[in-house]
Amino acid sequence: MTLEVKNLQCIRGDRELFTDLSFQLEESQLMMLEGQNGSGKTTLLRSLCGLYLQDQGEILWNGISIKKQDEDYRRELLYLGHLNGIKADLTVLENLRFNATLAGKIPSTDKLMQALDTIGLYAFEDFPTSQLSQGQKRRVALARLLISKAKLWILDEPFVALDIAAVELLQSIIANHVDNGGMVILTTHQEVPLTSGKIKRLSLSEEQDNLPSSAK
Amino acid sequence: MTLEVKNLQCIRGDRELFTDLSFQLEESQLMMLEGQNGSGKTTLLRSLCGLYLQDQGEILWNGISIKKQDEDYRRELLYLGHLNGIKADLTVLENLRFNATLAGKIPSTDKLMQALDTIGLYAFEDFPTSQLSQGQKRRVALARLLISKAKLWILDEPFVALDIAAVELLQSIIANHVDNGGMVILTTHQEVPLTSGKIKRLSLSEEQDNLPSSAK
Amino acid sequence: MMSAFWVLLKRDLLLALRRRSEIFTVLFFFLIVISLFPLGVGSEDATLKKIAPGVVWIAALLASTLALDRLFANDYLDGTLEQLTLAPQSLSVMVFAKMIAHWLLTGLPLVLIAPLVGLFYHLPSNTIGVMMLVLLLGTPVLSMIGAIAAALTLGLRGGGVLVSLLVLPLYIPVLVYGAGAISASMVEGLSIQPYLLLLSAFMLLALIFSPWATAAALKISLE
Amino acid sequence: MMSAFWVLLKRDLLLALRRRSEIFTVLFFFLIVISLFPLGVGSEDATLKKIAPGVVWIAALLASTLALDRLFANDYLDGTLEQLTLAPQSLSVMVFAKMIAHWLLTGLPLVLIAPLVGLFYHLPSNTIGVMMLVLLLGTPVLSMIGAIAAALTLGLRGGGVLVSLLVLPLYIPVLVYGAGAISASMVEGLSIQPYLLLLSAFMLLALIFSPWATAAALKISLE
Amino acid sequence: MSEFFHMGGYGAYIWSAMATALVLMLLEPMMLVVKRRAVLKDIKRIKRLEERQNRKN
Amino acid sequence: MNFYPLAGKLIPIFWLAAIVLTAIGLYWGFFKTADAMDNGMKEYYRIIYVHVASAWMAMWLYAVMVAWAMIGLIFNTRLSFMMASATAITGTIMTIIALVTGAIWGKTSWGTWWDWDPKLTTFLILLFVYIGYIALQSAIDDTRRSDKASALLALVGLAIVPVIYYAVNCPDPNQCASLHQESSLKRVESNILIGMLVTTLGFWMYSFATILMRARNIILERERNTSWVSKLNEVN
Ligand code: HEM
Ligand SMILES: Nc1ncnc2c1ncn2[C@@H]1O[C@H](COP(=O)(O)OP(=O)(O)OP(=O)(O)O)[C@@H](O)[C@H]1O
Ligand SMILES: Nc1ncnc2c1ncn2[C@@H]1O[C@H](COP(=O)(O)OP(=O)(O)OP(=O)(O)O)[C@@H](O)[C@H]1O
Ligand SMILES: [Mg+2]
Ligand SMILES: [Mg+2]
Repeated sequence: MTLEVKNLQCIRGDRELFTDLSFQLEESQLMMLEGQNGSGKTTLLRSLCGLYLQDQGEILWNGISIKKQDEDYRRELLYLGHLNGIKADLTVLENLRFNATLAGKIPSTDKLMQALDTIGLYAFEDFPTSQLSQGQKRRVALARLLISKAKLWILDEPFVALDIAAVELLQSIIANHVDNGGMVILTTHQEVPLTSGKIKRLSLSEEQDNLPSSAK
Repeated sequence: MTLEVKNLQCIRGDRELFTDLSFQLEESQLMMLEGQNGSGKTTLLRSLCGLYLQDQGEILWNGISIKKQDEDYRRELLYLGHLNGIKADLTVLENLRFNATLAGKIPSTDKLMQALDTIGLYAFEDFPTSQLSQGQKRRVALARLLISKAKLWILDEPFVALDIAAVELLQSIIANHVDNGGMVILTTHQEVPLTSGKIKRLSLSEEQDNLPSSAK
Repeated sequence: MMSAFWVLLKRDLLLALRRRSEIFTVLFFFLIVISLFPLGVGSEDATLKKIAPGVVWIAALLASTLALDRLFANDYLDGTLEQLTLAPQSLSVMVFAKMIAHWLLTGLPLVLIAPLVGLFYHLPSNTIGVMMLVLLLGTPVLSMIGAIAAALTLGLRGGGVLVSLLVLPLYIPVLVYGAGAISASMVEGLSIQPYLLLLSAFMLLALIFSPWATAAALKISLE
Repeated sequence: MMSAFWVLLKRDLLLALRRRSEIFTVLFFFLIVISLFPLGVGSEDATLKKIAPGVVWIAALLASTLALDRLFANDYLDGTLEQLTLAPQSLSVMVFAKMIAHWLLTGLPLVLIAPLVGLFYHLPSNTIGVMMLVLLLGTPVLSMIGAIAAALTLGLRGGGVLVSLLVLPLYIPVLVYGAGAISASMVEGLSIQPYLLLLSAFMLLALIFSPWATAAALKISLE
Repeated sequence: MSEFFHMGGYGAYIWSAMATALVLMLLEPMMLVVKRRAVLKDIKRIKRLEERQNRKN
Repeated sequence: MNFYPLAGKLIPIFWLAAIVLTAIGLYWGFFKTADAMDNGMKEYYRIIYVHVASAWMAMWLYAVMVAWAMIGLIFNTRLSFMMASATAITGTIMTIIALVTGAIWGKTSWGTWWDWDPKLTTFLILLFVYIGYIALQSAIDDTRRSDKASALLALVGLAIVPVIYYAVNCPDPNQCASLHQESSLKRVESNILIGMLVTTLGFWMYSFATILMRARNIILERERNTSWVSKLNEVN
């Protein structure tokens, strides 16, 4: 399985975020996306998910454009953005079960509880997520990683709001996924040593300065 | 000027987050609040602002309880929480001007533009904040620090979503404030070297385990 | 595919009915709206009978509109909507589940409480039956049209005007024929069948087009 | 202190203008409610005149309720509300600014559109004048009472319906005397002065109490 | 006797009014007792948990 | 917390009083009174015993609820908030009984279940106000917030409910000067009056009993983690 990006271009408003961006990602590879605030990392990641339509270029999954096979592609995809994607009024367990079912599998409660335990939410399963702290909310969102069967993980600043122990845990989860043949694309502004697999780095900010074009 | 906390206790739901918490903060002091996710850092900071009423204990500003002098205290206070407190439909400049006016001073546009420039939003002043990236939004919120006259800054994970350059910039802003006789209380899960003033550390998580009491 | 439909329907109902008391909240809300009119308009028997059709439909419109926010806005703000569009399921099916949940929570209670309206407004019993029937046919259309509007206005600036200008008038035919049928049922010798046929036609049209249109609108809004 | 008042008022108006769809939704809702009744009731002159006062007021009540959600909910979600409570200004003053903005955006348009109602319902011109006057006196009370309920229900699920449940019964006095004044103006020889006096008294009471009560409610809700 | 229940033709109304009151006023305390039992059960559960915890420590 | 055991001792006493008084009142009402009233009402007037008793209780309990809420807000005592919410539900049930028995009465004497007359309308609105209070309270998880928020709502109700009452009873202020509601109690025969008053007293006792029971439940639920609760006899 491969993700291939060819000559991608994204324009937001009157700013060209990136042009002619091409790369390829294979199994057991991890790609770190780098760039300063506003350089277009989130935009790129959302384009890769098909949430944002690029202005030019192509995104291919196993050689076929993701536009032409969206359900097949989406089955292999797990995206975690700046927003946690959890409902404040549902309990931790309900949220996780809903997210898992949506992704296509109907997991047993045992498995879900185990995932919550691993992610550090033991005994919180019946709390409405509105009553959790910022970092605990993020953990609920991250628990999806533990029960997901998706090949390609796209993670937008996953370490935000996590405490040190949780950052380490998440790193090992990611490393594990890569070791098992998964693919990960992630961004982070924090220094985290990700030691596994073949790390690729892609930097967005060098390509151009950070001003809206009207100011150039 | 001093902030004094005496025997503070906070209970959320049926969990005791902290009891008998006491400390004192003087001018030119910076306090780092530490603790794992869900240990009650945000709750403590909100209590210090008067946004959450503690169950027991007292918070004194210059020796007087903050409940008895709220406008005087609030004039000296700047709080930045997990939420940015900016309106998505207003432009960057409008947001900053509104926030500054609310804090009691009506700043000149020049001064505002200069603050935006410093914080790395040069030429973005007419963008609606909904069109900014995550980190840029955070910068809009942080720009308040540059025009504030408040003595006491209470910052809840201010480094989140910022890129490396911005983290450094923010550190120098904080250091500057402390050097000029200001007081800062902040939390962060990221390792940042804050070298100025006399750094105090307060740790919340040791005091007790992290489970809801129904599971104890 | 069906599992996503059911799980989403269940989730939306669960969210709304987190506590049992919320079902009662909706029912009492209707009761209040219904009892405001006699206070404002006066309580003569003839007047009450005349305004009854309008009143129930306004209650329906209001309930449907009040809850539109819940349909997508919350999901948009907390990021669940983007997760929905990324799920390996057809978005129209999921949207349809959300519409049904919306109707179950805002339309159905009104159908159920219609007999009480009859009591309060001294309506004959066959009119009460007709009222329940047209509400059953018409309120789903309100939910479905509302969903299109809600999806289009999601996170939109300024442009929303045009949308509400386009979509809100679409409510009017439903309201007119819905209220018309109830009025007709109180007049000796008038057939209500044409009204019912029209309402069914609206429902059919809405069923065919709205899930698709709403899904398209959502994709546009999310970009 | 005044600067906070003005800057907040200006901001809320600016925000609404950026998102014009919201103003239009309220106006449209009002118009649909108004035009639904003649359709159901038939267009006899006498009936129309009879129900006009009640219908206008109920439409105003419901329209005002519809927009209550927006009063604080958005500010709550993006954190600006907590910044407001932390500003070194009196919260009641700021809350008052928000109430005024709410009225300018939901009450005033209704006052301005009242002549259209007169047209639809064949009202005499002096009645239209009275209608505008009582709407001018009464709708601010709606905004002010509504603000208390909106503050109390901040961030609760079931938002819109719950607020209406709390607030609609409290609107009844305004409804009764507002509609009463319009009806009285159509009867030869009846004075509408007592109605106006009562409505003014309500307004005065609301002016005194509601900013304070709303500020208290906000503080309770934000904890 | 049956005349008493007949109440001059109004029996159905009178007794249904009485029955409404009676039923509601019996239902309320019954639900309160049920609720009380549930709460007590929960308290006992918490206590059991605590005791086990104490024994472990 | 010595309220809890005290209430526990009082509840049986109130229950006994409630049953005895209501039974006496109804016995008197059914067996010691004529089959028709002076004003032509037939046997169906006997609904009055439960109808009036519950109607009065509904109004009284509203006042009690507001009083507790106010005490709670002023002195910040948690027990008062609990008493306020305990009172609200019994008040609601009384309101429902009054409405239903009233509707039945209306069917017998006016031939219609419901009419928009001021007294009935006032009661319907009272029901809405009760429901609003309960709905707000049950919509908030945090007990601290729900106590205070619903108390504030009750306070707002205290200011507005009298105005609503006035507006509903006198929709035309031009004629309000002549508004003078004569209590029909004066026209009622004294035997009926005795039955009514004793039943009402029974209902008062019933209300005390249920309110105390509910208050005890609320206390237990909120304090279930405290040591005094785990030392109670009930749980050992
Ligand atoms: C459908 C509802 C109701 C009907 C049909 C109804 C009917 C009646 C009738 C016919 C009487 C006999 C006394 C008289 O003629 O004045 C009566 C008495 C009374 N009703 Fe109702 N009623 C209803 C609801 C209520 C409600 C909601 C209240 C609440 C205040 C209420 C309060 C009273 C009281 C206090 C009396 C005792 C006589 C007095 O003091 O005026 N009723 N009712
Ligand atoms: N609204 C609420 N109701 C009840 N409990 C809450 C509420 N908000 C937070 N809590 C609880 O209080 C505890 C402390 O939360 P707080 O937000 O203060 O943690 P924190 O130290 O800031 O954590 P983080 O590092 O994740 O931001 C959490 O365990 C949470 O479960
Ligand atoms: N909805 C939008 N409309 C127009 N422009 C937008 C929109 N969202 C983002 N942009 C612009 O696109 C640029 C890139 O944004 P993006 O969110 O991709 O940055 P990022 O690299 O993820 O930054 P960060 O590190 O702060 O998250 C920003 O400069 C922003 O101004
Ligand atoms: Mg980003
Ligand atoms: Mg925190």
